Amino acid sequence: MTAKPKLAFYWAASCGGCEVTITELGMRLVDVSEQADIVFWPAAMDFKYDDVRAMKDKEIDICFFNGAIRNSENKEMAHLLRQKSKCMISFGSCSHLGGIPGLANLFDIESLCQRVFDTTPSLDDSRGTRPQKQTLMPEGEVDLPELYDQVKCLSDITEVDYFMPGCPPVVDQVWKVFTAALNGDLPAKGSILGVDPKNVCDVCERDKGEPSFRIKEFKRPHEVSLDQEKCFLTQGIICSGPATRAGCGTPCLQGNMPCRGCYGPAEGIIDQGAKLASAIGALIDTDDPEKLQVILDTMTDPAGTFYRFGLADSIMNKMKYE
Amino acid sequence: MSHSIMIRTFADEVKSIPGGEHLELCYSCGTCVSKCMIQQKVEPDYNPRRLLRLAIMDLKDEAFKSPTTWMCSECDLCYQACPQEIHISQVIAAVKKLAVEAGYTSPLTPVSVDEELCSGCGICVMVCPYEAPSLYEKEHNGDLDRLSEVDANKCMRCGTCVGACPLGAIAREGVSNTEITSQFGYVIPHNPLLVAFVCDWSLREDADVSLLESYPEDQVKIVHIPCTGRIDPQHALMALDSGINGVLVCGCKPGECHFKRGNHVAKCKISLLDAMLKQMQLNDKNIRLVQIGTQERGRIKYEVDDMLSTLKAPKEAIA
Amino acid sequence: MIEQSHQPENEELRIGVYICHCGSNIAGVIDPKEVVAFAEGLPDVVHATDTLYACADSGQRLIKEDIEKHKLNRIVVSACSVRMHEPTFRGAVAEAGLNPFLMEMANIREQCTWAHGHDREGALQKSMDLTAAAIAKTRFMTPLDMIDVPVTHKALVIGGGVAGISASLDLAEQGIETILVEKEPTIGGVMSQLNKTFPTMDCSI
Amino acid sequence: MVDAARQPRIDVRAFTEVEKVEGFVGNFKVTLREKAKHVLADRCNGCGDCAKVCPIEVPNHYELNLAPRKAAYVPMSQSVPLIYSIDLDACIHCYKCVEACGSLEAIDFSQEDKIVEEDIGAIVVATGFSHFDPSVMEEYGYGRFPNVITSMEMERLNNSAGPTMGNLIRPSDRRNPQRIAFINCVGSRDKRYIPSCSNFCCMYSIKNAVLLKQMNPSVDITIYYMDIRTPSKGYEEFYDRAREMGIHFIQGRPSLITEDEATHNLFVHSEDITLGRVIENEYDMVMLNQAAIPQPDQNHMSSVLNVAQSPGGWFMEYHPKLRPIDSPTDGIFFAGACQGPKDIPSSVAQGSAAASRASRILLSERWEIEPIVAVVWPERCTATTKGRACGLCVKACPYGAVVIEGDKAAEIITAKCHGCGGCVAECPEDAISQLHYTDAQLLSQIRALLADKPEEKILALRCHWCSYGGADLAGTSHFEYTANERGIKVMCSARMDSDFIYEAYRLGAGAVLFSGCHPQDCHYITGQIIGAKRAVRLKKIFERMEMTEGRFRVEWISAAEGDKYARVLNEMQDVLDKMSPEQLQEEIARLKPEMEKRLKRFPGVPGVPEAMLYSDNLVDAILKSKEIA
Repeated sequence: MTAKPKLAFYWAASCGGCEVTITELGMRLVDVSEQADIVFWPAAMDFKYDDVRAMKDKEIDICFFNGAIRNSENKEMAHLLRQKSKCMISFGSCSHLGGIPGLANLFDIESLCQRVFDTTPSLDDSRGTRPQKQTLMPEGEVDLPELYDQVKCLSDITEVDYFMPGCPPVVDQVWKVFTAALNGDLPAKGSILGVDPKNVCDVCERDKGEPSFRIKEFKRPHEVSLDQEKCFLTQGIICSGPATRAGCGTPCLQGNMPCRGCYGPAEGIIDQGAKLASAIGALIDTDDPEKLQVILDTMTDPAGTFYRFGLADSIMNKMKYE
Repeated sequence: MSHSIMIRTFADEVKSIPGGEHLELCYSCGTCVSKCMIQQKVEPDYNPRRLLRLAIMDLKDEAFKSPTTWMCSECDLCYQACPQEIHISQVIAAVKKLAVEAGYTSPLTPVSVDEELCSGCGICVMVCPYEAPSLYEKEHNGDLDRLSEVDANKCMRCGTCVGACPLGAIAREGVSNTEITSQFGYVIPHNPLLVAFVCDWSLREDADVSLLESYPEDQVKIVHIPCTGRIDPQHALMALDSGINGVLVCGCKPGECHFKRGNHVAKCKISLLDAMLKQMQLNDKNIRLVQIGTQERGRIKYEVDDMLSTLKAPKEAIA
Repeated sequence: MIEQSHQPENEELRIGVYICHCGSNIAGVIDPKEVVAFAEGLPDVVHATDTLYACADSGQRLIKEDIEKHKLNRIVVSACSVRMHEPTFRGAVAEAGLNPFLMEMANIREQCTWAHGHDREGALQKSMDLTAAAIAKTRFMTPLDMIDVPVTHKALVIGGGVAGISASLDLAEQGIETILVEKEPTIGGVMSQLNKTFPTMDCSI
Repeated sequence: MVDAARQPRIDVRAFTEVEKVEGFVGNFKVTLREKAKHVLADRCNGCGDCAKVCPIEVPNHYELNLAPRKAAYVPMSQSVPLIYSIDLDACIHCYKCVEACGSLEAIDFSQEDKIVEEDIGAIVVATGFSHFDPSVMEEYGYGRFPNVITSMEMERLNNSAGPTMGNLIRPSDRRNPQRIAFINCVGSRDKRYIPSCSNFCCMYSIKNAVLLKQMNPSVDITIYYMDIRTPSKGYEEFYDRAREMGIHFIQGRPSLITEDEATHNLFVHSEDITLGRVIENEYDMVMLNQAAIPQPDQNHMSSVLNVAQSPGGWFMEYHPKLRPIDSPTDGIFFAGACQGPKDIPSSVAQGSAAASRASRILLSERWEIEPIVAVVWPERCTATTKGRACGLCVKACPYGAVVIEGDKAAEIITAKCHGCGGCVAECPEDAISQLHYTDAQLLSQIRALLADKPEEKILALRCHWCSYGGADLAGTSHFEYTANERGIKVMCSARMDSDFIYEAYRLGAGAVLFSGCHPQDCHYITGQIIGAKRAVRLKKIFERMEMTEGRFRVEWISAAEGDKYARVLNEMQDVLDKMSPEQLQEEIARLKPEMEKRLKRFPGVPGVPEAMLYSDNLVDAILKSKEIA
């Protein structure tokens, strides 16, 4: 009997949602643990980094790495796990495209810190706190992870074998990938796993747009009573579905919320936000520059909307940081 | 009280279609012909005045076969200029409607839809100024697949749908995604300072076209597009990313778009892109949209020179 | 002061009715003979006929002869607008010795056949009704005399351009005192601003 | 010009405007405003010394602002009369002119406008025309491209008496242009601006082309045209001459002019229709042949003179073929372009024609006017019945032709009465009648018109001057409208008695139109206002009766608004079509007693009982006769 494959799970800069997805496998996790050994999973069990460091290179068969690279700890662990794993899977939107943390790249680090430590409404008053690299504890001076001025995707700093998008990746797709991985059925390296062909619109059941439909005003979902049957765009709600890869099973749409784009750009799209701007920009109804500005002003945060999950992976991001 | 008018002639038929009523007001002054750029740029036999004449003289077959019937893109520049206030494009549309009913088909090659890529998202249906695309359902592996199809008699080849299609499922010969991206950027060893996406209709004067073409390749690369509605902000970003310093999008002045609204589409897209670049604290001046009026002879050279002289790499401008 | 004149007591009304074809202008839409037949059935109409051109010499002569022949004392002409030919027909009946204000016109051209060219039946009905209304009016018409007023022998010409100067000269040369008013500081108008004028290419001033 | 000044019986009053015209044929009273020139006409000898010393220069409007003039000026050296003016808007009060004038003492800064009244027998209106401003046609760039000029600017630029002494230069660089394009029909024959043909421009541009070619045979001239219209004697031959001289003619209306920014040369884009090909030619200068338009103050003059305007704004003649010189008002005549664009020969001919029409009156001792005046039945006036005249007739009369002396019944001064009929309709006792438009006459007409299927009919009361003319124009233009209209004519909306309208509804009329002139066009000064007040009252009454909206309609339709007349009637037909026959009959029946109540006193009017009796018979005869026919 061959040894059971070894699995590792790690979370870098992320919310933990990806970890929850794995726990959502529920009883199926038992099947997993029968077929494989989970050797590292800090979110669920007590493992130390030193345990990983003690492993041989490539000892881990598959590492599921979620979260973006925000600080030196994320980066160090990414390199370490890469070294110890045969197969590295970039798991979830943050690791894949930067995700929500990636939106921090719209700002410089100082203004982010100001917001967090000085001007957040929940603060009574600012104490001018800033993250430090070293801090003095009773036990002595401790090194703290360094905050980077840029959020990166996992693939930006290390080689990644597979990508698995989603915020979080939906549980059925996770199970499919687990099964495939355990059965050794993974496709060619570099592939995107746990996804379906084409875009969200392809699987969306809603009534599509009519000829000559134009958007006169952008609205946010809470501002209107949304029609369950009609395409969100025709209701003036920005939906990222056209530029977003299918695979999620459309839980948002079924919950009567527009697609937010977490599965990343569909095949053939180079830059998700720019493509969305190209598709949705073509729907704006105006021939008057002033009116156009008024319509654009109804969109509070275009970059945050079109690049909600993909900013750190965008061309604009490259232009800014390279 | 309405009086039904007897339809005896082809001219009567045209006049009975809404928009065709004023056919016989035409006194053949030729304003429409010279206001329009189709004869000058594309088709020497294109002549709205003559089409109206063919209709008035009941020369039905010739009217149906005339390129004018099929090539009018309803930009309505001639309507604004017509001293008889004839809505010429609607008269032509009336002739075209009769031609289609009589089984004639457009000689133009429409945009094509790749069924393998199309997701049936309906964006093309919404953006087309001519209502050419529509969605239909087709059986595919036992499922009904929703797909877009294009009415060849309606498509005017502006490419607005090509620019908007998220999956690159729609192509128009000459300006498919690959045909555009192969002209500059990552694939080219030495990129120019400036890439200019130039709408073929925005430069009325031949003199201006030759002026633009006189720039050396290492300074300005011209990408010809049928309409600025075709542009894709992705391509602009790719250009900058690949080391080109500036992107100029050159289209027609508001109200003068050859394809009804492509210039507005371009304005919307570029405005959105500008807004995002600003949010990203990047210099939005390196992507510029200019909209040139029919009377603005020589402006393109001024705009290109101005841009060349002020070009800065986007990163230098980070605040 | 003018007195309200009255119809002579017990005057027998003898109305003559003329329906004009006006070539095809009227007859191209309605059949004037049908209106004639209709008019013949109305009270006090002693003579009704159609005529190709009522305003032509022959038409006027017909009316004048009929007045004599049928002893007509009211005339109705269904033809064109009063703005066109009322003076003509007033003149015609006056020449036949009838008071011109005993003639009434019905406008069945401008306000009927020309305006309802595609509704022949409607136009016919309207022609009949308009003719009947004119007949009805003549029943209560009385002879009237023109009012005589004095004349000031002085002309005013407004505008000192080429037309105004020409009018002023012609008036003055007939011995009429003429005031020529021009709002600009000089007369001459547009003409004086022109260089030579066509077709003789002579100087404009 | 000089002849006019020399002719002793012509009193030239330049710098003078007509303020008011009252009265009637043979007896007009005209108020003139002689504008202050600040120079005494009887002292100024035209020497021009004042202008020589005047330090102020302003653009000379007479030279199309291409040249300056002084604040002390005559517009041109050949001005008639040659009397200088001081332009106070420009004057800085340095009084150098006073000094220069010296002992002549012709300059008087205290001079003010003078109001003069004149008794006039007949009036010739020859107010001329103005020019279309081509700067609104952006496609030709006038006002933006310096070398695009108008035809009037061209006149001054090649005139030896003009600012360049006849040396034609182009404004951008003062060079002599070698290649010149003329564009015809700029603004004219253009539904967006002036739909009509301006009559003389074809010949006019040929004239200028010939002139320029004569001055400099090497100049290259192209005329862009749609049609060349040379209908008068000698004109076609002149056109031939121009072609032989080598002037180019291109049939094709230019759609666009562009300019080279550096050279200011112009590119004219047009189709050469004969070739069917788009052409683009370069020129040094382009002349736009502007459309002729009515004078800017034509509307004002139309109100002052009380004459109507045709579509397009020109003064409207009595009849385009038969009485082209007469205005609809007896004693007022039109000459020249104020009635429509005309060339010089036609204007001169019309001046003579107008003089001849006017002298018919002016050379007569007396003149006859129509006796359609008001007359009073003194026994019905409240002065007689109640001992005191109510005076409503006096208030209604725009001419002061109704007088009440002491306790005597109202009396009409016939010479002053214009016959609008306002007092007739306003008299609450029905004590006044109008000759030729008596209640009995109008009532019998109404009953005859509504004899057959009244519920389908639209009774249209129209005034003689405007709405009847509008209805005529609808017909002349073949604007088709419902044949259910039944028109009746009175002289003015002031005559449209409420009783006629009640009677029409009592008889079961489907709808009634109350239509007269626009207030400013009224032929009887304030007649329309009297009619309009009554119409508003009636409207309210019918509203209270809950009559279906649109069955009574009040519209002001001018003689030029044939399209409006047709539209209004068709809209009224739509109102009737929207009601079911039962609904309409029910409403007519419901309102009949209301109408009868209001018509209580009507049968007491002299003539009305007879008219009622007569028309009852007539209605029977009409129905029977229609059946047979």
